[in-house]
Amino acid sequence: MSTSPTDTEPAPTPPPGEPEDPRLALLRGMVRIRRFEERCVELYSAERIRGFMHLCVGEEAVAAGLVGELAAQDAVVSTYREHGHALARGVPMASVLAEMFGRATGCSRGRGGSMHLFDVARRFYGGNAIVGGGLPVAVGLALADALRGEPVVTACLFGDGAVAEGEFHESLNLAALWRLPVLFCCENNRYAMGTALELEHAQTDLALRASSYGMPAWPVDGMDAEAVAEATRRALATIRSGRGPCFLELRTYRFRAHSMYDPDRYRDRAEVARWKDQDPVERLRTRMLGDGGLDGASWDRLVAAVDAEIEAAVADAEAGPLEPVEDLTRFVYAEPS
Amino acid sequence: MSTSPTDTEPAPTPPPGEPEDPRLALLRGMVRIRRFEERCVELYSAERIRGFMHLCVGEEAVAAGLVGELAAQDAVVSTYREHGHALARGVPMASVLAEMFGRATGCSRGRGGSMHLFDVARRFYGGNAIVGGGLPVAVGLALADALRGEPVVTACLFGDGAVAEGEFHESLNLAALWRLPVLFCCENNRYAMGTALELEHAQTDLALRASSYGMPAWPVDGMDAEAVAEATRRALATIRSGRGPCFLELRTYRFRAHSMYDPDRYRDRAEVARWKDQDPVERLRTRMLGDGGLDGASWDRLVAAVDAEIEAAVADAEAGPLEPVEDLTRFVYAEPS
Amino acid sequence: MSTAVVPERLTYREALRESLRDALRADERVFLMGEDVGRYGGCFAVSLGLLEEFGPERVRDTPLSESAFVGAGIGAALGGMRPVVEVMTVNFSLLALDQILNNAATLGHMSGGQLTVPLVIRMTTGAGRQLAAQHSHSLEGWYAHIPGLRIVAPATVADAREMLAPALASPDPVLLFEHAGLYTSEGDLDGAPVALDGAAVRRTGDDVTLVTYGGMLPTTLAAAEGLAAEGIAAEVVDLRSLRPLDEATVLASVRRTHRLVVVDEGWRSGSLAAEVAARVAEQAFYDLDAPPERVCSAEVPVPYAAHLERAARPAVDDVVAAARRTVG
Amino acid sequence: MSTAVVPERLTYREALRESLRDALRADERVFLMGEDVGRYGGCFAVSLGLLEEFGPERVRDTPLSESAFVGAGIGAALGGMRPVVEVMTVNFSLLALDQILNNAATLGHMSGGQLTVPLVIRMTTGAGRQLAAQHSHSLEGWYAHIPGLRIVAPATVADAREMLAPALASPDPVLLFEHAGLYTSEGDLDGAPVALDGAAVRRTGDDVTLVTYGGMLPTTLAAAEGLAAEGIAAEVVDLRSLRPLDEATVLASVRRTHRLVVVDEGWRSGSLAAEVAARVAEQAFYDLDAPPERVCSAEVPVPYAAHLERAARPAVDDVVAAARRTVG
Ligand SMILES: Cc1ncc(C[n+]2csc(CCOP(=O)(O)OP(=O)(O)O)c2C)c(N)n1
Ligand SMILES: Cc1ncc(C[n+]2csc(CCOP(=O)(O)OP(=O)(O)O)c2C)c(N)n1
Ligand SMILES: [Mg+2]
Ligand SMILES: [Mg+2]
Repeated sequence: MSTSPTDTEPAPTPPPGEPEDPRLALLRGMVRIRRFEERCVELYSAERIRGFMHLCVGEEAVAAGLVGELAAQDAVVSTYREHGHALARGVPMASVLAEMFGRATGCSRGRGGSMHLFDVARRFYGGNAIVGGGLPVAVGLALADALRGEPVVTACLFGDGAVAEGEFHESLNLAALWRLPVLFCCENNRYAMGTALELEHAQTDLALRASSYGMPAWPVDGMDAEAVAEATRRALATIRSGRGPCFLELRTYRFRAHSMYDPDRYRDRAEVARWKDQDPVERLRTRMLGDGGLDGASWDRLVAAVDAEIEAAVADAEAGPLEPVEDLTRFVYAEPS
Repeated sequence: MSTSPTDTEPAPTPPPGEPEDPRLALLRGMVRIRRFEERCVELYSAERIRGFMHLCVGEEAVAAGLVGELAAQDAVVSTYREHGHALARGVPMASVLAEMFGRATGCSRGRGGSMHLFDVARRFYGGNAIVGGGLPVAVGLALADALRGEPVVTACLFGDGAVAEGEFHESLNLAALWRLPVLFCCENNRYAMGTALELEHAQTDLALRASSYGMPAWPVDGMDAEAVAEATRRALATIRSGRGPCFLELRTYRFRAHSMYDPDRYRDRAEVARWKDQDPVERLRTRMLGDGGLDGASWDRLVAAVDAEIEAAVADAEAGPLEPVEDLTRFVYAEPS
Repeated sequence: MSTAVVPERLTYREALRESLRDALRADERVFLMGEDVGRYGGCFAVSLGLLEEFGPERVRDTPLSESAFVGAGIGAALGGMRPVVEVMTVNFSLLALDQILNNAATLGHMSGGQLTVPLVIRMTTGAGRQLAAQHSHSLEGWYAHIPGLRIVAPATVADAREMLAPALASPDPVLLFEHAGLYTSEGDLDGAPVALDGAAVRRTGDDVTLVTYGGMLPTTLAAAEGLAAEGIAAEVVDLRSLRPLDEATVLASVRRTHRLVVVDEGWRSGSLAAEVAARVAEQAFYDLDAPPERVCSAEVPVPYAAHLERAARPAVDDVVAAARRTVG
Repeated sequence: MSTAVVPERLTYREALRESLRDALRADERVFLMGEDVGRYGGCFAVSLGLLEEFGPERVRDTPLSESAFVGAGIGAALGGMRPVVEVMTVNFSLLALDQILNNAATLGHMSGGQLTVPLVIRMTTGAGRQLAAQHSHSLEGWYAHIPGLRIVAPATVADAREMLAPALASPDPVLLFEHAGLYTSEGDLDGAPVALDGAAVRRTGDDVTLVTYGGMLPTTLAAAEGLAAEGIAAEVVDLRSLRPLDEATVLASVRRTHRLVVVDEGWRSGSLAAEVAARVAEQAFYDLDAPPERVCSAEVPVPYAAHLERAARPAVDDVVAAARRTVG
């Protein structure tokens, strides 16, 4: 077996003694996700990954900026578009890939696939493919923490489409009513599959909508990783102070189709191009190159290190065994411990 | 069989040629409901009515003021606390009572009981005992009318408790998004069974909440029948002009317990007493007595006429036959016509 | 978990309440949550007094949001608590079915065994009180279709008293169905613990096996009494657990009596009774001396009028007639 | 409703699309509503092109609000329209179950026959494409438990082409289940109309009756082929309608073959297969020469990995083995 990917050095580090520019972690986090997602496209074409796969290319600033700000004891609840969230949370890349290959070494032992990544040790609670289905669960995780008096936050990620579901409404009301430590993170990428924001919502200002539940809610430039991280810190501080939930509307865009099945007929090419001008990786990279936070050589090293991590993860995942068929019904009920 | 109650003269009429004070219809409407509900208590104690029964004593201004303003072609969707709405809509009192007696002559042929009054000829679509369950149906009725281009409104009545349900959220968004002719009527009586408003909602200003869907929404003194009627006229005009749905928060109170099973342990006696000072029947009666719109004799006549109608309805309902047991499964599927 | 060792006489409602009280006392992680469980005392008064004893953090009134508070129960269970969620009646639980099926029943397997959902959901089920269709359905047998769930239905006061403890001890989500018609029934306790998945033989007999559960146990026992008067000795098996099914007990009985009648308040088509009949037909085919019989509710939304509601539900006479047919 | 009289070759997907096109052309009251039915063309491309032909009023994209848009379909049906509501997959329909059971299935009876709900709800069902648990369940048999609904499952291209018309003509709510694995299957049309509640004998044989429906028809036919090679003549009954069940056709076949195997992609316990087996055991008990057999999905949330998913679903070999046991 190859070296475990968590042991590989993922990116350039500053010379000893010099503090690393904090933006480098953001950039590295985004590049990891971007390169990973692009590799997944190849692996999907090669039929190593099957089923529904939803990529977050274009939305990396949210994963890196938001999830990266959470503390280890915080919890995360996500959706089927969660590769980036899982990686940012520290779920080992090889176990994510092995899951998508359907291997026993996958983070869900091959039972979940791309849409159902779980890692309980990192408090990463999925991976939910029912739009809106994670919100009540996040409220409950936060309730458990609150009942135990633990100063922990549950971050719940979902899309603009989920805002129309009844579970959104019930969950926001419950969390606000009980002042629970939930960070509601709406990745507003302006589309729910092929349905544009204006066709989903009578009120398209989603932060405004959320504020009607009586919780702090504001929009964030979701294409700017630094802005996302800054907003997340502010929201986390508010929540940890005991004042109840917050809502962030992260305005972003997916550069690719909804899933690998989607011919993407419903979007205007010019619109996609305009958003690509806001590419979060490029934006941060250009900014850092401009102000000396990054130079060409360290960029190259960063990308090379990421690529090495990815190839190691692919090899690792490939090497993983399949779950024995006899174990098909294991874990339907908990096993006596 | 006794005379059909729809044929009996329900209340005093002005001398020929003199236009009736419009407030008299409101007062009469409320008295009909009040006296009917009080008679139902007796009939329930006598075990003529069974199951769950929810009375609207205290909330008559909403039924009379709001439902009374609707046109014949408008539709009504209500809840399990719908006796008043049904009566105000013109569902014959005898058929309502017969329903509660479980007779074949009941408006739902004895299958529905107190919580499930239906009268399709009057576009009265129940009678729904799932809190929030009527809202999507109302949206659909309005959609049908809108698709046909008919200038018709669907009034959907529900409680403050229903506002917490996911179906509320989904329905308001859908109606607002599609600009459908729905009048959402929230009877905010400050309690969902034993749960006070502050324990149901993070944001207790329900009109404010509704306005976040992008529809006109405002609170109304639900203990003042004239104010209710006035607000309803305004809302109906807005909706009929094609501008989409409106939301009225009718602030009211139930003087009795939630249902006949409820020992009413959760309310402060002083609070109940304060609200009883706002009795909508007394308020309008006193106002009219004060300004000459009513005198003692016509009040007595009004009450006597209502009581006569009620007793005729009781007799009529009593005389109704039971549905044959062989017909148990009739109407599970539509009968060939 | 029961603290009582001497027999006690309680109602089914009181037994449920005492089991909740025990659980709340014994384990800080346990809390009760649902509509009107606190200030109102529970829509069927099961939790009356518990708010006063345990406070609003642990006896938690919720808004009308079935999906969110059931889902919150799932999340709290994932987070290490032991929630008891009350859904007033099974009819309203349809609003929470996504959470129950797609999350509670599924997360354990789908996460490769990383997650467990030690959640108990209590619901009232059944007809008989003229509450009409939207308050009277019997869907517990329908829920038993779902892998990942455990479904139990206490039919006796003793089971009502003892089933919550093993349900809370189970790492799996358990749906506990209380029949509305049983709340006022009285019975004795002996404090003996109850397993979560074993059927109970409530009456022995050699001529025919009557399989039932929950609210239909009294009807079935009354039928057995009536049959005894005719000289037919009926064995009555109370399933107690609808998922998993204790088929061993059912099959052992049928192999002795050679006849089966299943009594189930659910609608006939696709009922739990169908599952029991199918399993017996598959596994004890050559032991059967007569076709299996099912006595179920009429396939109709339960009507309000007393005579129609009565006609819709399985009656003692229906059970007697079915049993007679099997021995006839 | 079909306008074609000469045979045509189409895919299942195209057949469904043509049936929608016909319906939209024939009756102004018909409209299609659901998530992404318009601009996206339907998540399984069934409605591709219909928005362009009929416009956004009649091919209506909805927000993600399953309960509201299914309920709106009910309301629109009450209001005189003939809505076709698409729920992307049966898994998501759980969010709309309250509307489906407590309203669509119940209003007719509960209103004493005043209301009818002429609504068609289309949903995709079934596994086989590695979409994992929350996208792969087969719950159509479970829905068949509910009185007041009609449940149909076209298994052939011809049925996919012809079933919508009678479903829309029915005054009752109809749930139409499309199996995800069938969309690309091809077949011939003859334009013959289809009744809403009659089973079809897809292959005749005297040795054993294989009863199935929907996505399991190809598997079952393949098994029958395999059995024929062994000299076992299997009759294949495609139920087509899961509620009501055409038990006459099933019973007639079993009375001739004396053996029954039911093939059903649903989970075994409480499956539609249980209902079929129970009815046969009840009504054709003395005609059966062997215990009835069921071939169902393993009782597990459908897993993602190909080999596990395959193992979870009924395979040709499973059906062959079961049939062999009945004749063995
Ligand atoms: C309850 C439910 N309905 C429908 C779907 C099918 N579906 C999957 S993703 C999706 C769009 C969701 O959009 P959004 O919430 O904005 O998230 P995004 O995909 O844009 O990240 C839909 C309709 C689903 N998975 N769950
Ligand atoms: C979905 C659902 N959940 C719970 C109930 C039980 N229940 C009946 S009425 C009621 C309170 C509803 O309060 P509100 O909407 O304010 O109406 P009100 O009774 O005050 O008129 C509850 C909890 C129900 N009928 N339906
Ligand atoms: Mg989106
Ligand atoms: Mg209220």
